Amino acid sequence: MRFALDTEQRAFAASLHAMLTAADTPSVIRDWARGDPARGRALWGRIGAAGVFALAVDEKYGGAGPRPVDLAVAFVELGRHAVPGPLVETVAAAVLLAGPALAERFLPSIAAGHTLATVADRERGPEGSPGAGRALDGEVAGVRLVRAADGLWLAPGHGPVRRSLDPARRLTELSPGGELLTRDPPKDALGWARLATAAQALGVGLALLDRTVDHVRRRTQFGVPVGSFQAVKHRLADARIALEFARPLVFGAAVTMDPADVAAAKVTACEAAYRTAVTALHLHGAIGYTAEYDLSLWLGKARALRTAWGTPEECRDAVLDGDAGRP
Amino acid sequence: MRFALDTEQRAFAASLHAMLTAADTPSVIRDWARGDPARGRALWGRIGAAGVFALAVDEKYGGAGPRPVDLAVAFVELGRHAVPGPLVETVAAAVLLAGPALAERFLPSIAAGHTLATVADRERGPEGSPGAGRALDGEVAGVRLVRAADGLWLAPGHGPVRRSLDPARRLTELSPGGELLTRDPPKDALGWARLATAAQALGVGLALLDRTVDHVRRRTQFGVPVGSFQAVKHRLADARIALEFARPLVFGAAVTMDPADVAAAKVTACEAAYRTAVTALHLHGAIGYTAEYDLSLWLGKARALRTAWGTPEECRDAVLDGDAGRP
Amino acid sequence: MDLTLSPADEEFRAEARAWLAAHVPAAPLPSLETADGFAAHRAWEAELAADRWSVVSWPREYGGRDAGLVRWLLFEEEYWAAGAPARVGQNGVGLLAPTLLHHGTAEQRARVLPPMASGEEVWAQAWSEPEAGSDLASLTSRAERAPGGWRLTGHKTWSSRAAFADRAFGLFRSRPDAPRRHEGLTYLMFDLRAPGVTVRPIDRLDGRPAFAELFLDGVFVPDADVIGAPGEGWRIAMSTTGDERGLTLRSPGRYLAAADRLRALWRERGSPAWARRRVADAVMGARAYQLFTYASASRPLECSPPGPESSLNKVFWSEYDIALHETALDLLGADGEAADGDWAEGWVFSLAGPIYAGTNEIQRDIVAERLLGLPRGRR
Amino acid sequence: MDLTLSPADEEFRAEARAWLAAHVPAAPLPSLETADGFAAHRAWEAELAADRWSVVSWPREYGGRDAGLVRWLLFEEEYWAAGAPARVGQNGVGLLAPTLLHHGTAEQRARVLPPMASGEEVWAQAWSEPEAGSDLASLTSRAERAPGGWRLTGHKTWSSRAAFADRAFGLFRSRPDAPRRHEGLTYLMFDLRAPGVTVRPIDRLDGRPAFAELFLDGVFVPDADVIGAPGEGWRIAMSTTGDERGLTLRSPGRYLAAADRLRALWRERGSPAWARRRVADAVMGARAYQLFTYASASRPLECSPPGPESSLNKVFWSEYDIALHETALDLLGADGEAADGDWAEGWVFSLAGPIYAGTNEIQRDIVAERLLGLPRGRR
Repeated sequence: MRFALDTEQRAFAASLHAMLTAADTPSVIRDWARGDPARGRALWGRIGAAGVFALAVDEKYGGAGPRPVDLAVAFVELGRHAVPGPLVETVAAAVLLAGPALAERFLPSIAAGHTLATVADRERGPEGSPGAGRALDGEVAGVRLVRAADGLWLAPGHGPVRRSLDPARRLTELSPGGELLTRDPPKDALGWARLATAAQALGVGLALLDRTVDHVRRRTQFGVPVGSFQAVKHRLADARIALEFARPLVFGAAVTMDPADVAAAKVTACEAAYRTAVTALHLHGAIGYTAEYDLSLWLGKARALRTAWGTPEECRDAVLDGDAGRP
Repeated sequence: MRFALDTEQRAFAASLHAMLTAADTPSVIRDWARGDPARGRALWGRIGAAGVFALAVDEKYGGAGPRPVDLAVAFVELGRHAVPGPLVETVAAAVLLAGPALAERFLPSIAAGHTLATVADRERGPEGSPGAGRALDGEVAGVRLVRAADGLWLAPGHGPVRRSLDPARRLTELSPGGELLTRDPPKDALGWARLATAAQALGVGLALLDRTVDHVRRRTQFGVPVGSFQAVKHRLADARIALEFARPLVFGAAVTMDPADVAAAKVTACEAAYRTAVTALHLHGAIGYTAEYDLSLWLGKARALRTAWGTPEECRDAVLDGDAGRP
Repeated sequence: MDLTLSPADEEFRAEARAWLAAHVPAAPLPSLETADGFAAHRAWEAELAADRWSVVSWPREYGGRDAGLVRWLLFEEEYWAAGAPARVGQNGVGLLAPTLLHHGTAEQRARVLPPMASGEEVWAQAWSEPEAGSDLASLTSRAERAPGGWRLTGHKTWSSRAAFADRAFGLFRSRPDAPRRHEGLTYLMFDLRAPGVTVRPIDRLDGRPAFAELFLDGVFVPDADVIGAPGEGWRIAMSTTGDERGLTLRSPGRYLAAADRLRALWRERGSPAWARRRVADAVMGARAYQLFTYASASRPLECSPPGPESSLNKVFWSEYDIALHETALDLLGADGEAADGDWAEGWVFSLAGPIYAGTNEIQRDIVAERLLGLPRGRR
Repeated sequence: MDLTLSPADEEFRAEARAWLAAHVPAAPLPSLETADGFAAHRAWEAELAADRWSVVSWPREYGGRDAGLVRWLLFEEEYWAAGAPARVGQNGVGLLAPTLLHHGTAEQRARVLPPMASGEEVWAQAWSEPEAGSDLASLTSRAERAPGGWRLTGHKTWSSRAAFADRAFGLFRSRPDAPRRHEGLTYLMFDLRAPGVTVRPIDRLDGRPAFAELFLDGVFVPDADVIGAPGEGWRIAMSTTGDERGLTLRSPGRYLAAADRLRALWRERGSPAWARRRVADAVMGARAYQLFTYASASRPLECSPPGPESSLNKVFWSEYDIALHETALDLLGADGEAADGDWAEGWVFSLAGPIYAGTNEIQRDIVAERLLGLPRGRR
């Protein structure tokens, strides 16, 4: 029992943080949102080179995984910097493609960060959760998978694209048919996707909190910093508390990969991030409400992740079906 | 359209308030809770003499009603002073007994405040809502009614008594059998009971808020009044807002007597009173947590009224079934 | 206590309903925060005005129907229940017009109000500055005396509708040496296309230019466009912000209609039990707000001070609005993140509620201090 | 990141589980806030102590098992999962004992700890005074020098367990002329049956004497019962209240067991959909608290300052506890108002959580100032 990141994991987080800070992600995101993914793809390559996607790929298929804890470490940083693109979906694809025949064909390029992948999960949706059948960023992904009840398909193309409240996300219908890759793909892609989403949301929430604390320390009204008002302080304290109690759920889920743990991490981290977003927006005042101010890049993501890969209610169902933490 | 109390109604409220203030209700309640209802019965007589119960009795049976708005005015005051006893149940009994054969036998004494009545509502519970089949204060009531699916019964006695979180309330099983009064009692007793409960809860909430505002203005910590901390002020502001928006629902329900309006008033007023109770307890600190301090007499009542005559969920069901306020 | 409408009020309601049924566009107009949508909404205002439905509570001479508060409430209920478009002229109608009716000259009213009523002139507000948001008294934009009028210089921001509007109104510091910050301010109207005005649209979260920055460089305003006496701006504006927080900003009819739409969405989605409580709360909240407003409308004006009462009101509707839209997005499931739905735009709009017109923190301070009598503290 | 227990830890857990299965009373004991219940709980402590299960984390010489933090957490999980009784000695074990282990003399530890471990001596805390609740530094009860010791005079209140306990500990002002309020305080232990002590039990909301007022009139305390140096009381007490807010007060095992009971209640009641979200949140919250605590236990002590970390902790569990009990009462429907159930007593108990051991307002101030670095403001 040692429930803490080790030195190597902390160094991994720090190196990703440094790389992403240097990459000036806000301007990368704005390019991406405008439909110019060139810099985003370049950044993706560096993330791949840092070994992030390989963490979801089994060593026997040439990856460095499965290492869900390290993946969670990485996704907290990806969320903290609001990195655009189908990050979670690429992880899910790597898990879905981990079979003897498919791995060789797809995984090396995915693990290296050369190929962006996306997944439409039609097993859960659209009946279970409206809209869940769509894929993220289908028009930029090189591999477009459809997980349907009858197996895993390689979609031949994509259909209409909808904008998301997160300007960096495009919701894409995938074309039906295509190549049937396997009738029986691995079952645990949903768990990996939820874990990655939870970690990403935690990072988004932490960044929103940091930015807001910074803002209210500098912004003055009525002659004093806005951050000296008790009502403001307490709202931010509540955000911190929610994020600090989401964090162990995220890493605990990464350790156990128990579906109930993963679902609890997903709903709790996403809820904490969303609540922090609403607080951040409110405490920034009007400027937080503008698209040109960088805060907006995190706000929309907090909203979007909340329902990605399972709504809060779906996740709560998984929690109540399980028995996580019982000896 | 004039949605405001008239001069007479305001005078009625003021006179009840003056009478109840003079009655020193906290000590009456403590006697009542100890099993000594003598002063409570005397107060009941004065409330009856003031015409409160007659408001639920039709003029054709010797009452002054039906006057639900005036009844709501009265019950706000009864709640504000935490008057003990089966007040709501006596109103419900008056409505249930409003039939040609029964009225003459029961209603004069009930309307005058000479007889306390109680009702076990077995039509809804215990299946629909656990515990709903019990009667309040069955051991002091002179008329004990059971509203069952097959009609209205006069119970021959009462069974075991349970204590409530409100020290003034005793939850009584009524004995089965007895006299079948009618197979087909009036249907609207539930609406009257819910309206009276809502108004009573509003009064309880208003009293809790007043007492707490008074306390935090006087109590100092760290050299300043506790009521000058913004966190304290905002919690009390929220209590005020909740109560101020419950009030029009209560009087609106009294005007329309629409089941959806009545249910909305019940759940909103009770929720506002309960939230105010939790705030009041917290802001009083430890002293609010003691039985000897009078605040406790209102705190327990706020909790108890929340589930009396319909849980929040039952009331929300009634709201969603209705169409109140639609032209 | 009486919720019955007089036969004349019922007749008014029926007339409004019939007119709306015949005129409300079958398809929703494009968002009014776009150039096309702004034009379409302006045309709709003209259509309303042609039959005197754009400003029912105004005097007839300016295009209204002299309708009392109750009839205005009834009109709003009908308007939103009919699914009619958002009101592009709201800033002028809700904020400037009451100010002119109380503090303007007859000449100003006659000149400004009719084109406002018809949508010919759409007004933007110009209150905030980069360093003066909640703390409005700290604003620094100047009005300097010039022959026959004033010259405005400074930087206004968060000016709603200004990306496409025609004119604007706001406060300017005309006596920088006034002993207290809220003294020496003057209330003026100016043309957004006048020389010296630069309008920079600002995109809202969803990418739509819902407001703008205004850079003013010696913009000339004739004396005729000063409201009230120079230096009296603060007092005049405060009577307007009271209105802003209260009824004119958000009528109960909007929420009754929104709650109905939410309930319909919930049923469409199969009435999921997990959302039952939140949908019921939305229905009850709309009814509470409606009845609260009827109660306000039933009180003689002198019994309901606009300040603290409107603070209760503002906290209530702004939090209600967010909760309602969050419930709707949750009912949409994974579709909730799509930016192109009505509910999504409503959600974005709702998030601004606790910020503008005085943050909810300030409103709660007002409730605590002025209604509950708690000590002022340091804020 | 490793949540696997060592074989030795697993063995410890299994031993605890087996012992509890064999010893936990089949029927719940009466409430410990009654005379009968207090005696029954005291006897239970003796039974625990006989097999060294009452204070597993203490050194063996005082009756413990030298168990580390992880084993203590495992013991607590097993303890509450087994439905074992509440701990009547908690005030002493959780607050006084850590203080003695850090600041006491060997003589004090040897004299005080073994009878505390066995339940022979039950301790009450005596922190608060009528005018010193959250603002503990403002207390006025005095310790005056007397030959061979001190004489205590003053009025303490909200002393938990004091209605039936044997001894008490608290802070007293020994240098009234100290320049700052939190200087010149001394930490003392005293006998509740000593001459000069009057104990007046105070009934809690549910009518049970959960605490008492203490009137002290020249109560003699020998020097041997001063903890640390005279005048050092504040510093010593603050290290204790850090513990109070954190783990020693509320172990995750309690909430895991409570969440299980809540889920069972929910299922018993037919798994109503309206409560689904709240039950799931209780289950997730208990798991979060468990894992948060494992994370704390995995950090070297010097990396987790007890102050701000324990403030996060305290706000979390106190609000969690209320939400959990409110959900349970709501599941009970109209039965929720009955005072005689376990859930009702738990609800009453939970309501005190945000008040004692530093109100949640103070904890949030600490989180904001010390963890987020926000300005101190006026509070």
